[in-house]
Amino acid sequence: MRATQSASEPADHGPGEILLSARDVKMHFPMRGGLFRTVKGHVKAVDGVSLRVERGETLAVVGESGCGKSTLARLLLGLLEPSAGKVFFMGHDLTTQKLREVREQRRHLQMVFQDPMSSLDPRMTIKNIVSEPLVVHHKPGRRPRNVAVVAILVLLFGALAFALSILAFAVPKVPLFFGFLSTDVVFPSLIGVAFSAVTVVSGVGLWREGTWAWELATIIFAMSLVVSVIFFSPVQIGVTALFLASLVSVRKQFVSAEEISKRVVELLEVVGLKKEHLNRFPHEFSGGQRQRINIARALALNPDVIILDEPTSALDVSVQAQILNLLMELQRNLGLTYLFITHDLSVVYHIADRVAVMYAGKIVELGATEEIFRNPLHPYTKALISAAPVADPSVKADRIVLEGEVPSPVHPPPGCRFHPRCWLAFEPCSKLEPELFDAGNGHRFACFATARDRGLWRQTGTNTAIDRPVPV
Amino acid sequence: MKLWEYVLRRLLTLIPVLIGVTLITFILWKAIPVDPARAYMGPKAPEEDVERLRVAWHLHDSLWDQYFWYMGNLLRGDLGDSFVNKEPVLSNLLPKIPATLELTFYAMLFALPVGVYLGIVSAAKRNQWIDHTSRFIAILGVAVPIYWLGVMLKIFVHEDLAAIGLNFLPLDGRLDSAPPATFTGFYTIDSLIAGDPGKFIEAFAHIALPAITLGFAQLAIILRMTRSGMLEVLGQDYVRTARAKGVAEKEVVFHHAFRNATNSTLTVSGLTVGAALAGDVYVESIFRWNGIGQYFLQSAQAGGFTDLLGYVLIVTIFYVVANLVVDVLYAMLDPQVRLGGS
Amino acid sequence: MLRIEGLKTYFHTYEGTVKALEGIHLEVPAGETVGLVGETGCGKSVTALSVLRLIPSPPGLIEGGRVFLDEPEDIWTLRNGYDALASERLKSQGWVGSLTSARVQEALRPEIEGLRARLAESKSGEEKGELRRRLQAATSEFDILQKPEDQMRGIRGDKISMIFQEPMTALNPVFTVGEQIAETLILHRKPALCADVLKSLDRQIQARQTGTKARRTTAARALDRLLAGREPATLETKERERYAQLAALKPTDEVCTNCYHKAPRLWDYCLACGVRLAFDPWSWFRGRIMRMERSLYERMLRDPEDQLVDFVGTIWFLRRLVRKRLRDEGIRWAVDMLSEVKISDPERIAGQYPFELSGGMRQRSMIAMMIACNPKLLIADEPTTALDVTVEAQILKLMKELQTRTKMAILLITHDLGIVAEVCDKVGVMYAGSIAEFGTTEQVFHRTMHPYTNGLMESIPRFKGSASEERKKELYIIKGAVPNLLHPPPGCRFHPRCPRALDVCKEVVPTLTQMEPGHLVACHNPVPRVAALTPEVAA
Amino acid sequence: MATEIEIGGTGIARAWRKFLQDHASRISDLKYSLFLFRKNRLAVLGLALLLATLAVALAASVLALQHPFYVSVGSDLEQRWNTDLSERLSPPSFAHPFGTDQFGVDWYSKVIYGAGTALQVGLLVVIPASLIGSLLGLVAGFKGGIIEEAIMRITDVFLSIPGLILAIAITGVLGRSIVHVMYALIITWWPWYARLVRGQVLSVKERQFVESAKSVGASPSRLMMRHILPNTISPVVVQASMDFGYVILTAAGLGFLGLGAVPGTAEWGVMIYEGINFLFTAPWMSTFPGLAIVLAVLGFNLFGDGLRDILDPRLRR
Repeated sequence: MRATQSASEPADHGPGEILLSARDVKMHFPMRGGLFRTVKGHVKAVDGVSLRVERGETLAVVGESGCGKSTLARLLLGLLEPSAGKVFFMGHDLTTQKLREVREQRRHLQMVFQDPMSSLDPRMTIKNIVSEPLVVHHKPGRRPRNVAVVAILVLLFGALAFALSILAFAVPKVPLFFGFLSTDVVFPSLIGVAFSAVTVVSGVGLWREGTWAWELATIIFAMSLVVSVIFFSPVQIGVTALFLASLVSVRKQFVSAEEISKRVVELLEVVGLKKEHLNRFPHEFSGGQRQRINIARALALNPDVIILDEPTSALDVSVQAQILNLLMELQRNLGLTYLFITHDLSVVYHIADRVAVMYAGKIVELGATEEIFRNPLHPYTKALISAAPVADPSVKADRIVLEGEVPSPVHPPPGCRFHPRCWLAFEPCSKLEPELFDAGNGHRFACFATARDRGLWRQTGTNTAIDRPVPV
Repeated sequence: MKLWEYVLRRLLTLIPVLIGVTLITFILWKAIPVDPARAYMGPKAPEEDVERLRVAWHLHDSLWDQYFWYMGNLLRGDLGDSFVNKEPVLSNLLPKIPATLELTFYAMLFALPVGVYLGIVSAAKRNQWIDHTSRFIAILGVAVPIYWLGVMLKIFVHEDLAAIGLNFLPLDGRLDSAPPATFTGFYTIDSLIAGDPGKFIEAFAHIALPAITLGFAQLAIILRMTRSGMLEVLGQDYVRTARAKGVAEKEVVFHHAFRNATNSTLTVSGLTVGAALAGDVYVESIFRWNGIGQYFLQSAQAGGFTDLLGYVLIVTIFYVVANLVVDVLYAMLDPQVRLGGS
Repeated sequence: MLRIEGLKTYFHTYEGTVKALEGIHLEVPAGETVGLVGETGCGKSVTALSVLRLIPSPPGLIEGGRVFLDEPEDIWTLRNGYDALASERLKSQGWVGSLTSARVQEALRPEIEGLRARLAESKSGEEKGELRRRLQAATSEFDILQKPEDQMRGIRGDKISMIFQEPMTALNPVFTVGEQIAETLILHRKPALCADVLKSLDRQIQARQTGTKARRTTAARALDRLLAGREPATLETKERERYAQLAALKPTDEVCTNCYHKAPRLWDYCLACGVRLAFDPWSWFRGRIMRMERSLYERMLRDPEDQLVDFVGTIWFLRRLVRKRLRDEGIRWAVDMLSEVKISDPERIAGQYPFELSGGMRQRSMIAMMIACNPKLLIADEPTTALDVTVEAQILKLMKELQTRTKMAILLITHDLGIVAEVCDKVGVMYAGSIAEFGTTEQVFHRTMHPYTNGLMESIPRFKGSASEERKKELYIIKGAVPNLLHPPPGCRFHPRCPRALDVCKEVVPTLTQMEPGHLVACHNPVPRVAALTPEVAA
Repeated sequence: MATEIEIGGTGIARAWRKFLQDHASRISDLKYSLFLFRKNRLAVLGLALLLATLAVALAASVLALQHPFYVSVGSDLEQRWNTDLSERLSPPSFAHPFGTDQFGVDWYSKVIYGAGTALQVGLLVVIPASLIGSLLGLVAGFKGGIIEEAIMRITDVFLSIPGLILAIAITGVLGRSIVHVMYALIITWWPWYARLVRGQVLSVKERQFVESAKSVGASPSRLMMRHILPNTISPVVVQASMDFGYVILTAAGLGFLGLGAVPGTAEWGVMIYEGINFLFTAPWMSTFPGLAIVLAVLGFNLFGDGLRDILDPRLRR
């Protein structure tokens, strides 16, 4: 196994290797308002979350809208910089390292987004979309020599053209060729400046091996070849032809090589799509098929952990079943680890090994799925489970219907955030923030009332200081 | 509480913009190809008088000092002397402002109600004749240049009406007879105050043609924007809810939908003020209407640099203030902004 | 209460005609909740919009079928007879497809003339009643699809009302919640509102006679004046009683100086002592205005479509005379409606704009708006899909309570089978524009007979009732995808995806046949869950 | 690879067929766009008018009856037409379809050559203005922070002066010549593009496929070039094609005010101006150049509208 377990994390259960973990992560978005854009307050989207994901398991994060589960996903993925706390992936701390470093680490951690409609670029074919991760992480060691040479050549040509057109501004007025307009050479030189600026940009791009740069450079030199043929200046024709030849010679380096498109076809077959879908555009696919393309893209760099942000909530029941089956099958064959974010309890029960219930930016209950569904300890989890409608009329559950709405993340209620809506709330709940009490074999919950009933927490005289849990 | 904060922030962003405008006029002042002092004094004037003028205008100081001197004058309201008649530019402009305002007012009076009404009805009654005609007017309004429209109106109105003997519609100037006692500077209103209906009819006849010419371009813009605003609103869910409540179609369109579309209509009427100021130059030169537009044109043709730049400043301030007023109205009408939306 | 027969709606677009609804049969009895379930694109929302005739007319068109609203039982039985006769005649003329009122009336023209003639000469009241009932049955009087637009407008919001899915955009952002609810009331309950307005006007005019004047002061200032520095204990009995009243109020509340009771915010006279509160010199002039208003409201009460009132309403500044008091009264009723849907502090909410409320609160005010005239039928198009689970439970509980109290029928449209199981009494499963299966929740969930419903039931991950070893297993999948309604597959539209498809399924469109009392299935080869009874063809 | 064997045939044919297969969906996309365009009758009319103006401008020497010659005055070249006083102010006839002016110059040929001038002005204003504006808008939208604030403030300043007033001021200061008109129009037109592109970049940056590309590890420059740029081009193209018409209209306007070309040149604005003092005796002098402007501007405008409907992904489905 590549990563050793960093000593600082207490491994409190199971020998399973910790792949992804967060320690007391906080994310407070500054809210700017008022006259001078002063910071008025903070949206405490995620407020102190500790989480561990082991290899091969599916951890589900459940919560209602506004509880911060999507923000947590982006934090774990390293897309967002946490305000406090640390995120470890395979032992490496994602928060402190440089962006380039982190991007290298992150290839084994991918994400599937919620809305299949807007998570695919409408202007790109499926082949480019799925192959993008491969192309981006395609850097073999050193930059090959011929690419470097071509890049420098293009750069020089661009700089030369730029200098020439700046000079041209000073040239006195000369009658313009195609009309009676006697105009100074402002306009051709203006266009010349723009042309050379774009060439310089593509030169730099080539140096940094951006495939877009290669395409841009080819387009520019093709255009200039056409222009030079029209105005028949042999010198210009020769130069552009030379450049085009050198660019084509470097083609292998940039344009998706043979094995990349082979890999893409492979990936499409794995997620159940066919080869002829390769060159289609996203708007020609149904919601379910698009989500399969998302999954194919996530599998491109054969990651170890995939974070799924509500992958099936935008889909119909029958399509949702297909995607869930696909995910379970992939987990079995490729040994993937999932962090599954959703608000639908029946999906959680069906697919998750462990469940973390989130409320207003904090984890209120954590444990094995069976344990949580059979014997929920936190009142919010109880309410959530009882409120969720079940597709079986004979099961007449006695519904616990909560009053009020999810609290605002800007001014969360003091102490335990659920106390305004909780029917078990008693005196310390509105003063102290409960920590995650351990109820045995990994089942943890953050509620004073339940802890008190199970003898894990005694109310001291002063009611303010929290007494260490009495060893059971 | 939220409203005045919104207004204050809008005012604050205005200051850098105005300073920027003065920068542009200053750059234009420096970009004059000929030597301004010589142009002002005329070719025959002796060299030392011209030199004294150059010193008076701080032409030899560093750029920064010139700019601060220029700003100093501006803040004191002195836009410099006009190259044409050597009097302060401001004193040339002020008496002419009411003429242009009157013209713009009547143009707006013609364009706004017609544009808004056609916009609403054509959005409500899609693909019926009213929709096609208003779309045709909108396209014509954009494609037909104001100056050409003015000329054509002059030709046809004069030609046809003369044919049927109705050519009483005057084609030039604001008034043939002596202007009434100036109280507001608006001939139409002054004549009413002076209680002289004959004069009012004459003044109104004079202003009819120019106002329609100027108004037509604005009408097209307002119609197009109201129509697109209405179409967007009519697609919203709450319009369907209103219908589900049993509200009559006319009530849904005019009460529910238009109330939301007023926001986009307001912002566009701010825009049309700009179009009016611009169109005004054409209309005044065609109908020989001596407002500030014609003054600006003559100074541009005759090379009156200071009055040229002075006019730009005044018009920009007027345009910016108009847009600010429109924004504040927009904020007041839209409860989301008034009561503290983000 | 609501009976849909053979409803057919097509959308004529550039690419061709989308056959959205292909003959819908549905019954929603009073006091019951009927669920309409189906995946995206099966046409469940189109059904709701067709019933209310809110389909946008350029692309969409209701081709056929009838929708009966509030049709008494005896008329229904009579109509069955006539319908059979009419469809037989139409078949003889080679017409196939669902009956529409126009075609029925045409086919039964001789009978209808005969009835009208006999009705004209008949004398005795009882015989007249019988003939009139037979006439209503023949001309399918209660079919709302044939009603002219203004009559239909009278029904929308009054007899049938509808709530929508997106609470965020379903309320008009520029009007307060109170105004929007008041609008429904003004539209449909104008006479009752006018009566109230007249009552309050009379009280005000009568209060003017008494001439006693009083002013509004805040409770705090009244308290200071009452105590005038003395100790509360030392007050006489009468003053102590007043002191108790004042102390109970919030310091900022307004009080009527005459009787020290809380002065109402919206009315300009004190409820308790009827004394006019606002003191202004124009009192004579206001008196005249009030009398004029009173006469206007009088006319409005007698005839809501009164010409004079409409004319006054059109003049811009006079409009206040006819509208303002009505709107205030409407808002007062709206506040009562808001409290009925269990919104705390309804008076404040009535004055707020939709964007200031949370999702759940908005959906409640939407419900308040739509049940203001206690409709006979409430159509709910995915009311809780955009809400969180806990808030969803609150809304569903509220709808259940409202139904038990007002006996209204609810047509609940959703894609979530869980909600249907919890809330609905009967269920209709829709697929590609037609009803696949209809029955009580018990029958459809436990004795599922249509292959599509069966497939749906098995492809849902469950947790409450199911045993633990079910977890992590392969879910059942209905192969293929929802058909494109531009060129739907021939015969039964599910046959390309149906594991039990037979040859007959490819040609013949299955009709709803009754497998067991109340349980209808549209399938040639249903899952054999119950001894097949004699298949009567549903009308 | 399976696809290789399937295609077979000679090298070039094989490459061509592979190219077709790779881009099959792009081609079908194109066909669908043409189908959409053909259905929009107004857009087809616009395209026809546009092509007509272009043809007239290019084939001016063939179509026109009289031809100008050029005389260099000072540093500029000026256009001269040979006059024929006997034909002075003759109404539209077979010999002179649009009549003649006070010097007897055939007005029809002048309008024909006017088309060439108008298109040149349009081309030499729209291309630089859109290039500069889009570049600045791109940088502002993508970089954000101080740079965006600075660029946007400058754009606000330019946009707070009504376009025509600024143009008149510039031409007034620099002196009358059609080249100065072009400078003035470029200066007044680039801010519109800056604001449009910046808004577009900001809205595309918020979309989820940019975030998912970032999560895959795409570098900022790749995000810019591969995802954001392709999605911002289509509104700019639509705006440019409509602005072509407005530029022609405004340039002619400046000519009409006597700030553009020298009287006597074949420029529509100046021709309308010359027609004013013979308004009632020779009305045709002002009518025909105006009509030409209307047709040209209408063409560009309708074509632009048609283009917007095709390029806007929402409207396609």
